[in-house]
Amino acid sequence: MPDDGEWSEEITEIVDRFQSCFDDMERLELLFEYAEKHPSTLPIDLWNDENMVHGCQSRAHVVCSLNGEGGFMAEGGADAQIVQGLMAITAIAVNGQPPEKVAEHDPSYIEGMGLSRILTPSRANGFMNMVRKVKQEASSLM
Amino acid sequence: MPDDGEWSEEITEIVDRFQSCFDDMERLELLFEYAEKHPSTLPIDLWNDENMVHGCQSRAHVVCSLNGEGGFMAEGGADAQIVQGLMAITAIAVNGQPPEKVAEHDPSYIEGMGLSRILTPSRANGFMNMVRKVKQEASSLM
Amino acid sequence: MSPTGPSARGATVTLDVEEIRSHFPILQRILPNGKPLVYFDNAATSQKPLVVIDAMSDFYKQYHANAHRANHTLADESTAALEGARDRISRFFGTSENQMIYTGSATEAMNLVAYGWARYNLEEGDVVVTTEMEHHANIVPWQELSKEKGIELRYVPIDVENFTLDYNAMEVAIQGASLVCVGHVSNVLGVRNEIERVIEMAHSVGARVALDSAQGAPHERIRFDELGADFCSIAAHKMAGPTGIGCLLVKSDALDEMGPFLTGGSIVKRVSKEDTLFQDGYAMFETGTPRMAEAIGWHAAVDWLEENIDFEEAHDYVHEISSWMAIQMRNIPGITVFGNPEKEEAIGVVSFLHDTIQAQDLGYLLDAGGFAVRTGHHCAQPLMEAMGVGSTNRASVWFYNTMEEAEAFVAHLANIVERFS
Amino acid sequence: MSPTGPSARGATVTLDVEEIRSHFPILQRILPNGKPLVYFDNAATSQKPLVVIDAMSDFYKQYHANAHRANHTLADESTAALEGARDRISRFFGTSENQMIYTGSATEAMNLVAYGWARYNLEEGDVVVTTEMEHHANIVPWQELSKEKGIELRYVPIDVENFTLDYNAMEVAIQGASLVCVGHVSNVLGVRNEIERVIEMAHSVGARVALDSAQGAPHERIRFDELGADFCSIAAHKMAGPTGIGCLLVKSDALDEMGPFLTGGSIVKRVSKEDTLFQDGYAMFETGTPRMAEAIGWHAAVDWLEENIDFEEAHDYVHEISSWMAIQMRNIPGITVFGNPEKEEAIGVVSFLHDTIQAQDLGYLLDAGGFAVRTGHHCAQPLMEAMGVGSTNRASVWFYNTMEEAEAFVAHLANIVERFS
Ligand SMILES: Cc1ncc(COP(=O)(O)O)c(C=O)c1O
Ligand SMILES: Cc1ncc(COP(=O)(O)O)c(C=O)c1O
Repeated sequence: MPDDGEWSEEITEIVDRFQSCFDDMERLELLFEYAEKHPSTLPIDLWNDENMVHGCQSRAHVVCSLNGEGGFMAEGGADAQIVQGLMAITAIAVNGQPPEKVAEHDPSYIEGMGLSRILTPSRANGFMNMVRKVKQEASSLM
Repeated sequence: MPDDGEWSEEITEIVDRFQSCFDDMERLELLFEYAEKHPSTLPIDLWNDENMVHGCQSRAHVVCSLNGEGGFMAEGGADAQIVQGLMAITAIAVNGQPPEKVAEHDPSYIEGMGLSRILTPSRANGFMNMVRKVKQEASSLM
Repeated sequence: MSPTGPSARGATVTLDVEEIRSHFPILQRILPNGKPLVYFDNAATSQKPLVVIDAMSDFYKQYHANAHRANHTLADESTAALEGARDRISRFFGTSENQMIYTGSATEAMNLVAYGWARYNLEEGDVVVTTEMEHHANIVPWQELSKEKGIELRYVPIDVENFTLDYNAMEVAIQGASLVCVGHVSNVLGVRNEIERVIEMAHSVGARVALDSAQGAPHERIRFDELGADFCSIAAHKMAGPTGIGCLLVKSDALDEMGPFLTGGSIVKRVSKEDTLFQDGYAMFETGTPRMAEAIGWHAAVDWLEENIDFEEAHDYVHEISSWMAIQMRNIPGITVFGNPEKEEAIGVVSFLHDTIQAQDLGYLLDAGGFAVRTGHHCAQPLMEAMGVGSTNRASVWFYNTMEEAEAFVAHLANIVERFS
Repeated sequence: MSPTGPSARGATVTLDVEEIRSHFPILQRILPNGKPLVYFDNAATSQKPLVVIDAMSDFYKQYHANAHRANHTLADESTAALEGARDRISRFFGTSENQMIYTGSATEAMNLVAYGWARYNLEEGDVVVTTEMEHHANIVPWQELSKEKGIELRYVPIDVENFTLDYNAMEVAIQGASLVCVGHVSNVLGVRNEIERVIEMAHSVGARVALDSAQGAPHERIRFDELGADFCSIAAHKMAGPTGIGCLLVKSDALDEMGPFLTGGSIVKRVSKEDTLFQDGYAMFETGTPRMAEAIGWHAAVDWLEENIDFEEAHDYVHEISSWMAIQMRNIPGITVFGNPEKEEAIGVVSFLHDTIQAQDLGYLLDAGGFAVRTGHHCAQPLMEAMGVGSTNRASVWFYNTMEEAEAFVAHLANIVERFS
């Protein structure tokens, strides 16, 4: 079970919205909605090999940095809306946090959202690799 | 079922002896006996490639000819006693017969003797290949 | 149960699909999301009837031993099963057991042509012809050979208007060729190539022909001897058989030109420290412990197909479903169908894309409805390139699918397009 | 049932063999001649516990689909099973999944070393060392490479007095060698070679080491990373797993030196008409539809072994039976036992001959008693030649055999000798 004591209010709210979905189709619809509300902010020239998320069938890229206050910032771009939507939610979960915390990030909200059946590690959606990349970048920004 | 109407008296007698055996061990013992009673009559320099029975794990050779009266004669040599014994019995079955009949030879006595379970075609004992060779040679001597 | 299949819809084919489906345990599967499985990924791999699964279990439970050189009962039974399978399967493909070599897969069968025949018979400057429509299994081995041996590799282009091979270009490409490698049926487009014509063309210039029948064999009875191809690669798992086995059919005069490839035990007459005397014929190519359970399972599959499936009837049945799907799908806004599944000789495959819903997303959305389709480049990137796409979604039909499934699929796809584009 | 195994005879090992046997359906088999099966052909192939058979059936009945590039549930489950198996099996062999390549067999694993490593890294005049004790799978690929590439092939002789490798001769042979190929355990003699010493010797002259562990893996836990060998070939079917699968373990720096061998789909990043960009690491070597059922069955076998078998205990148990058999058999008039099954580190194999009863005859006579043993040259003709015989009879023991079976075997053999010599 996800330890939802760990989740920010914003994430809890997202999880709640997903939990009210009737089936996977609705959940995916909601995910598409997040993708649309949070389109890629990554300039197209940063969709390069260095920033690529591997093991993803579609193209996905992520760039991480620290903001003025030392808070972690991940910006992603994916051509699949499902990945883009997950990126948006992950960004909501980690952005602004200290990199130390991001390096330990546990995307347990995925289970809370009822998406873990869809996003198994062996599906080539790259979500797990994206989280891994975000955590690695956070470590190197510590 | 073997059509024992086809068998010579000699073969019928052999079949009867085998049928009185208690188990495979006794049947094999009897077969060894035939091998001992009918050792290879093939001179060792005829144990050559041309006369070889293929598909046999042990060495086996057979040479066929016609006797003075035009009767078929097979002489065999094998280093395995089981094969030698079978050769002896096959020789009893075919020798002296017209080659036309040998070319059609059906070794159904094997089943009558209770050996068909042991001498399946897929066992590399070469018995079936020996019979095939004998029949081919008979054809060419017709 | 209500009658299913096009027959219930006033169509011509009368396959007892309910009965056939009852042989395949997996078709009863309810997915974790609560949806019943609708399996439209048959071109990737087919499902197995219970008799196939049980034949393999039975082997392991009753008579498993290492085949060949058998003096003990179990080994004898295993050998008989392995060789019985070879006999049965080769006859199913219209040839004799002397012209069939067991391999691990269709891919390995094509590699056997490359390593076991081409490596021994082609040299620098010799020409191998393949096509833009091929699966990577019929491209990469030739590229590698070309690198190693300096052979010239030519690609016959496709006619992108009609989604067929460009036979005029082929006529030109095969001039001076030693080997022509062509797919029997395209796994992306379902196009059934005019292999008889290709064989004739190739033989008229003295070239040998290697057919990739991985997609042909599940839909059409292969009559290898009649067909006259020199090599033909087949995968069991795409035709109701198990994973881990396939075969190469080889015309005997081509077999005579082959040399050893994978080496070790079983394929030898005699090994000394200095040299090895190899077996002749197919026996030169099957080294190591045989794929026994796999051969036994494939045998059961072939028996089952022979007993239950009339291939021509099945072709018409499958075609009726897939062509109906293609027609319906072309009416869904934004959907493009590649190829011509409507054509009489097309084979059960509908490749498609939506113009705004990305292929991977579409795959997930279809899965959410219980529909298993493939998404990707289908190991045919040169074809993707020729068509100007990176990937497609692909629904592929086999005889155990039903028109109800097709209807549900089209309805779900229309619903996705409505909600997600 | 009465207690079985040496424990009942006051010996030290306490394996619950009755319990273990109950997992193997085939061990209940009554042969057509009415005799219960006594399976002493384990070095040829081992039997399978029910969990292995069921794991494969379950795959086909519940979640069979083509693995990788999965967007649908079934394909996802298949992929997870295939990769889960890779993870589990590689850990069982003391290494990580990055250092394991699935192959069709142990033989194919050794061919992968020859084609995928040696062909890319050795050239004319380079030296490969093998031994007279090897299985053909560890000889013929090197002979073929030697013909193709002009490498020099050296054989380390055996010490025919002691039935061991001649390590002094090996010391000499490996001078200047690039690759040393040696069997872990002899399938004919049951000799466990001093592989640690061979690895040290070979590495000290900068040679890589390829271990043939087909016979080692069933009897000894392989700790690949600790062992330090560069390559290690293994067959699933000899260690409770299914037919049609094996693996090559490869040290990562050796893996980096490898190039493509069997080619086609799955192993590529991108294929264009001009060229192919291959995947890295093990993924470069597994082309075509994976051996999924086979991997799943092997996974189940490895789980079963881990749960039920302490390998050291099993070794002692097997050794107790086979050494007892050897000692008894040496007392039967006319029987010669080859090798030293009595030695502490020997592994469950008793090769023997009778001086007047020909080997094939003896095989049939043993079968008539229900005893499955192997007869032949065991794919080790150079070893046969060194020992001056053409073939042997071979009884090979695994942990599910019992001392009662051994006793019955010896009694039957004595009876045969009495009646037939
Ligand atoms: C020592 C040894 N190496 C290699 C092999 C070949 O194994 P497989 O037949 O599974 O390829 C065997 C099997 O007989 C063997 O005993
Ligand atoms: C046309 C074609 N050729 C070859 C193959 C390779 O078959 P396998 O993966 O069984 O080796 C496939 C399978 O995807 C295919 O569709």
